[in-house]
Amino acid sequence: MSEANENDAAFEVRAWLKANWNPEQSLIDWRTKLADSGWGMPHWPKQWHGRGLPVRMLPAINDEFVAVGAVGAAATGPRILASVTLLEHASDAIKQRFLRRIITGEDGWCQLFSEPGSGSDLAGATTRADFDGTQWVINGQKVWNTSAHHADYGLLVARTDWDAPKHQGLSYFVIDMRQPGVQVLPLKQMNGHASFNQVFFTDAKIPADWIVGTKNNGWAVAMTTLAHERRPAVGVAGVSGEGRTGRAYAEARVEAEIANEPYKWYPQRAGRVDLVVTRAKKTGAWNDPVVRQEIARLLTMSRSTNWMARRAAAAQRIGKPQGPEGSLGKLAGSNVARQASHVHTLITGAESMLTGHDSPLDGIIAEILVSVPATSIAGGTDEIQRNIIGERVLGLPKDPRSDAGPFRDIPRNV
Amino acid sequence: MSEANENDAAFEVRAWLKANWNPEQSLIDWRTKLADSGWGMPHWPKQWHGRGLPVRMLPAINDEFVAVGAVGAAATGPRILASVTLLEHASDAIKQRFLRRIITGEDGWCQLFSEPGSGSDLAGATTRADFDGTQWVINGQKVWNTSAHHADYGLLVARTDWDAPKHQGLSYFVIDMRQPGVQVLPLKQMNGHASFNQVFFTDAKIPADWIVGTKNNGWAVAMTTLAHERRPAVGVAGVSGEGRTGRAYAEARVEAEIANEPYKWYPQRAGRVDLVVTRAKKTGAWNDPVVRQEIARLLTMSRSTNWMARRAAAAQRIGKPQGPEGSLGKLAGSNVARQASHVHTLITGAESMLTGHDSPLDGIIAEILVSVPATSIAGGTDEIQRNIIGERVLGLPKDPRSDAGPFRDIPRNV
Amino acid sequence: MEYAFTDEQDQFRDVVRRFLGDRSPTTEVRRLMDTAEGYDAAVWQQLADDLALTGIHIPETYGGAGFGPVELCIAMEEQGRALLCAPYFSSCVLAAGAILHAAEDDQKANLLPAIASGQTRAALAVTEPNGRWSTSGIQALATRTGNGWVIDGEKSYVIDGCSAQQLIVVARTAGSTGDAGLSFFTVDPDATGVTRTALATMDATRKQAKVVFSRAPAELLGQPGAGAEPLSRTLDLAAIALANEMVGGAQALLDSAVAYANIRVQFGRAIGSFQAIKHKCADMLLDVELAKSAAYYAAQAAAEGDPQTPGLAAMAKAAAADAYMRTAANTIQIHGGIGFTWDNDTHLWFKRAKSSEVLFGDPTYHRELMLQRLEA
Amino acid sequence: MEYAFTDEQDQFRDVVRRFLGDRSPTTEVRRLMDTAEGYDAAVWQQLADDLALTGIHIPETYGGAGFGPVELCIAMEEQGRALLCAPYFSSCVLAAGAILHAAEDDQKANLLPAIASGQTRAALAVTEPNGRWSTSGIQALATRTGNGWVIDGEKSYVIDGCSAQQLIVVARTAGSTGDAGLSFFTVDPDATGVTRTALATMDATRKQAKVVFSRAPAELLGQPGAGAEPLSRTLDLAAIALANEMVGGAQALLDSAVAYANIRVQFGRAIGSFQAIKHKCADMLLDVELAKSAAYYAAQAAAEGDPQTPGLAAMAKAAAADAYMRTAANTIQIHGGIGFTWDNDTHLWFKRAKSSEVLFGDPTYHRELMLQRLEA
Repeated sequence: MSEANENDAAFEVRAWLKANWNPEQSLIDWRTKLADSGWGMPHWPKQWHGRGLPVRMLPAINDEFVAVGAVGAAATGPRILASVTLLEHASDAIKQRFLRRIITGEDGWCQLFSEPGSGSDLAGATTRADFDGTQWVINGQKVWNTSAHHADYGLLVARTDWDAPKHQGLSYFVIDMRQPGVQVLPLKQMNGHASFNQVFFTDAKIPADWIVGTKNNGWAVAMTTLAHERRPAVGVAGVSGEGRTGRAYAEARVEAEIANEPYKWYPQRAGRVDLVVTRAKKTGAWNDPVVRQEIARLLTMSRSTNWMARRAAAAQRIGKPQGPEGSLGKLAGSNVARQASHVHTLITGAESMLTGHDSPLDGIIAEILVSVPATSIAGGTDEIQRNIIGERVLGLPKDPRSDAGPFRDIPRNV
Repeated sequence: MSEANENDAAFEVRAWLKANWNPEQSLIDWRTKLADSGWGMPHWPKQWHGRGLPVRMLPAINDEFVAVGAVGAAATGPRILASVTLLEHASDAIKQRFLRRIITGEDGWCQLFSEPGSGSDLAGATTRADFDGTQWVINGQKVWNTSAHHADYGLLVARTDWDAPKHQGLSYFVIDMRQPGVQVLPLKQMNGHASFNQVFFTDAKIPADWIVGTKNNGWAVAMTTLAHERRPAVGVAGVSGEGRTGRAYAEARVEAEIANEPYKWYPQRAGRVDLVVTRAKKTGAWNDPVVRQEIARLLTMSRSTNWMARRAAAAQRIGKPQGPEGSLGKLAGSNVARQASHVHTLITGAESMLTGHDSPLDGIIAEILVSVPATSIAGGTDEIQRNIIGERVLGLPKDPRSDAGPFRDIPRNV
Repeated sequence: MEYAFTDEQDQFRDVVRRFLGDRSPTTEVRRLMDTAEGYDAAVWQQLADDLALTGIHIPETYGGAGFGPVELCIAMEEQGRALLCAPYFSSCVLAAGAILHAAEDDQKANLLPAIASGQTRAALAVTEPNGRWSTSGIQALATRTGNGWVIDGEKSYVIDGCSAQQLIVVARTAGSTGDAGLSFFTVDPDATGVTRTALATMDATRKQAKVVFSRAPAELLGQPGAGAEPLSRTLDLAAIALANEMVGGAQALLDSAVAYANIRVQFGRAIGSFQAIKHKCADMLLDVELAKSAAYYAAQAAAEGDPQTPGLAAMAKAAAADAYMRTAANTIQIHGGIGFTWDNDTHLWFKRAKSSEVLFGDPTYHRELMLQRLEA
Repeated sequence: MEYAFTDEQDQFRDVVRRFLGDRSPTTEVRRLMDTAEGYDAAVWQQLADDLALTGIHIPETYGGAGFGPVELCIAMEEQGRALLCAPYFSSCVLAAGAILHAAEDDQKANLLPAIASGQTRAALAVTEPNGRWSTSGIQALATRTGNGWVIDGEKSYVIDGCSAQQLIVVARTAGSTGDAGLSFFTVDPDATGVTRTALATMDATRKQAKVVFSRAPAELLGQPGAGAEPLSRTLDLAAIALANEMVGGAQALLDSAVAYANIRVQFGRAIGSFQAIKHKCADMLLDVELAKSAAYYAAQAAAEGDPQTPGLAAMAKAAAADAYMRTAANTIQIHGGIGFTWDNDTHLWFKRAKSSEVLFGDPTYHRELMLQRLEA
């Protein structure tokens, strides 16, 4: 089959791009063409705005986009989580309604999983969805919702059966975020950023058929979303609008700025190992044998963590499946960030007491020091990672459960 | 009451010592006098070879022993654990038979609690005691029994009811160690010492009435023994035989040498912080800023641990009871020992690879390096200490139990 | 050496704790940290008038309560626990300490009563923008003029430097280096030649300033050129006081972590029943108890005039700084995501911990100092 | 850079692992560690004849198998895992490495085939009783005589020094210091002027000797005075090989800890179900995986001739040493009391870990080295 050949696909898309790409069109016009042609998400099924091509062809196709300077589809970040979940689990009616507008970027999405009372224990969600005969009525609260303030629709996990065991009473919905029963408030963090939201539901409504998968099977659907959250995004990214002239580029820049805003402090959260040697040489700490030991420890941890990830990736390339070993990298990242924060303090000395413009690198150093604590919490705490590693990688027995039986009877936060 | 006055007691014992102490008598003769007069264990009841004096008077009485150079009673180490337990829980017949010979030193004792299958979980003992109509028949194995190879009698915890919950099916016995059904084998450690024993019971016999406390109430009795194990010994120690001339001294020296043999490596196990500065100056590591940081860390930990113990002692003196805070000191001691071992390695360098006469200080350094791992295990692992601190000091909830119900049905080591 | 507090000291602690529990809840801390001056004048006056805290360790001759370092450190520990926003450390510990150690008797009589009564809030300016904590970092120049002295140079990290009514400044005579040529001075912050700028501090509960001196008129405090020894003693007392403040803060964090571990339920159990959390709390308690032991011991040594005090001060500072930072990080971790939010109080202590970690030199600096001093 | 082993390398590892599982169970380790020579001649011959391990990285021209550092390190990792008692590291890594790096071609042709075939067991003598790992510690003197050279001095920590049939010695010419004036020599250990004494080693599975040279006849290896550079390269390869041996040992310990945590029951549960143990095991796995990553990367770098190899060697050695020691201590801890007994095998690896930690310099030394080298 010719479709399975990278060269053919590249040839075909090259011709199509030549005919259709033009930086002076509007982003929405361009992405409408992407959706119509299937070149925006070529690995999606043909009936859902794709071309049914294998994932391995995407790099070759992307190369062609880059070669002509074309922008990719809008399916990045929360939108990609929505699309993979809907593609796998949603009804045709839902797919019909939403998938195309994900590619074009007309709709923004967010994820509504975590709750104040269920962080590590996601399946302990207590936001309720009650069917009133014609539609679902939602009450409860979600938290840590990136981009919820820009979202048109949300991926919601809510409880539909309180007598079932906790994983078996959840359902997965698409919810319209632009309605009176949904209130989105920013959640400010200790580093001053407010990159997450809290979302409150007060008799919010969901149409009867906006359920994804079947009733009470929401945990399995959520697993699909979460698996993709931990995986690098797959798609045709094309080029960014950065440093380019043309209407589509300008619009892409605006889009990216909004999308990236919540993630601005993420490099600081990871510890900014890249700054350490330069900073140490600048402050003179580079000549302190005690600080040098700590820098050497940090570089060893950081590089080894990188190499460990490459070992895992190389093992996958030769056929071994990706497993819960990702938790090792996550845990290593926490250790690296903590040590980096320590080293930055040693290097920076008295200036570690300052913040904002008074702090070195226009506040970057201060931001590292007050952001690193999030590394070992966000996306699954270190403690949860150690459970996963102990149980799923090393095969150690589980803790005895205290949350079996009907959800109604399980102790939970009030 | 005149007995409650330190000065009177001191006056009285001074006169008695003047009349009775003489270093040229045999140790057994002297201790017979101590038992007869009650001055060997003056805080024991009058009917049990004591004088019924309050414990607070012991230091003043001991001063008088020291002043004339008199040796104290034999009730030290395992013997003191035996005596306090028997005094509190045993029948008069048992007290009659054993207490006096504990003072005189005619009988040696050992403790028989831990088993290969129950270390941290002492109450999980599976050594069985079955009553055959006339006597108890013992089968099973104990381990970590200091001085068992010199003991005439043992303090044994064995299971007498397999259908009761695990703490409620244990009984506490005195067992004659000199019988065919008892086999004592040394247990060699990784540091080359063999300061513990394994004890095997094969149809060993215990008279019907050598039970201490009531049947199936052995756990409570064992708690008495364990509480005293963790507490500094109380008594009239008198002087050691070291560097003195006379028959009683010579015999005391032999006695002490046998008694202390298993403990020779204990200072090394604790890390020998006392050697660090001298050694560092000797090897030149004292001038290495990196090593200096580690030495400073060690001294800080070590001194703070000492001060913490003194704070606890001072709090007790002004009336607060001793609590599970002892676990803090135990845990701190593990950290100190580990850091000390690390520092000794840094200081010692290549010679850390050597042992015996080739190792510095005639093998002391090597013995530190291979003994320190025992610190965080012996007498309750670090993990157990953290449980105690978390639950009993900080008031955190217990782990859900997996060992409730009849002992017979609880999973255990095979 | 005393290892237990006396009944009187325990009662004093109770009084201070109750007062601060009442007057310095975190709602107040949050309110004050957003103000420029960073303290509440009414609470300050009560600290002085009702509790006599502001002069607790100042001799009665100079208007103080006549207690010693142990009582001062109890006051500091409780302030650290409550995260009190007040110029106590700057004025009563640093500035008053400098005057006590450096000044002549008549100068003490002149300056201390107003500090002891809380009327004057003074600040100590030693460190400079180079951030070096040893005397080698002091470059500000003191020059004798016809009728006194003038100071030229730049000080930084001056705690409560903007709100202080009086500055105590350490400067050196031209050509001197290291410990030589250092003198203490008093400077009127409103005089010409003095420019104060607030620094943006990570810990908003403790204000700092940069102060630039340009031929600023100054009055000599104590003997000219003899400043090194009193400076060293002032910093020792400050380190001990700060160590006690830090263990108070660490205890507050530990308490909040344990309380949260007891009520927070995940997987059908209080998270404190999981060993991952329980054992972390146990290690935190040990950490705090050891740091307290070092901090208390150093305070007691200072009270008894123990010659080992300088080494013990360095040890206490290093131990408390490490314990505070670890406790703060662990408290966030135990709280999970909520612990990283602005509305949760943990970060207020976290930032104080981070700031205190490096103030007067980080634990590495103090460990080296400790070894040099204990050896001597 | 390759991050995955090839199928051939995986198969090679399997073969070595099976062989060692069969020939080096701990009963054999315990038997051999009590012997003076510390190895089994039959197993040694099989290593050479059946597995070609002894010359795995020696070029085919010189009688070896012609593979490189990656395969050598696989062999080392598996030996570390099995704690094989054999003069492999001393003869095949250290001595052969020295000859490969220092000798002239004709000398290589003369010396290497016998090492590659396992016939000659050679040992490398560099370090002296002063225990200094850098070239400044080398004091042994090489003096040119009428018909060759003689060596005077004392070497220590010579691995398998007593059982070796050939000594490779590094000595310096009179008056030289540091890296200058160093040369390699071969010395017949049975020659007059050579006295060997076994050292009492904590790790009885790896023998060491002190060797005293008193006008001992020696043959120059390579160019006189040019020894520093080949010595440095020899020690880099040794550090990488040792790092791989260490991660093999650490993995063996981790496996035994996890197995024990799975079967040991306390309080009615396998102890591995307690987070205190489970999380410790998770941290151990991470530790071992990171150390492996550094060790494998360094081996690959050496194989590819990466100029960063010296820095990577130092990093790998430091990382593996720390991970090995921590893993060993934790494995004892997880086993509880039984883990501290002689009959339990854990201490065999613990002692190898302790010995390897300081061999060629402790992690502190290697971290500093790493920074100097990566910077350059």
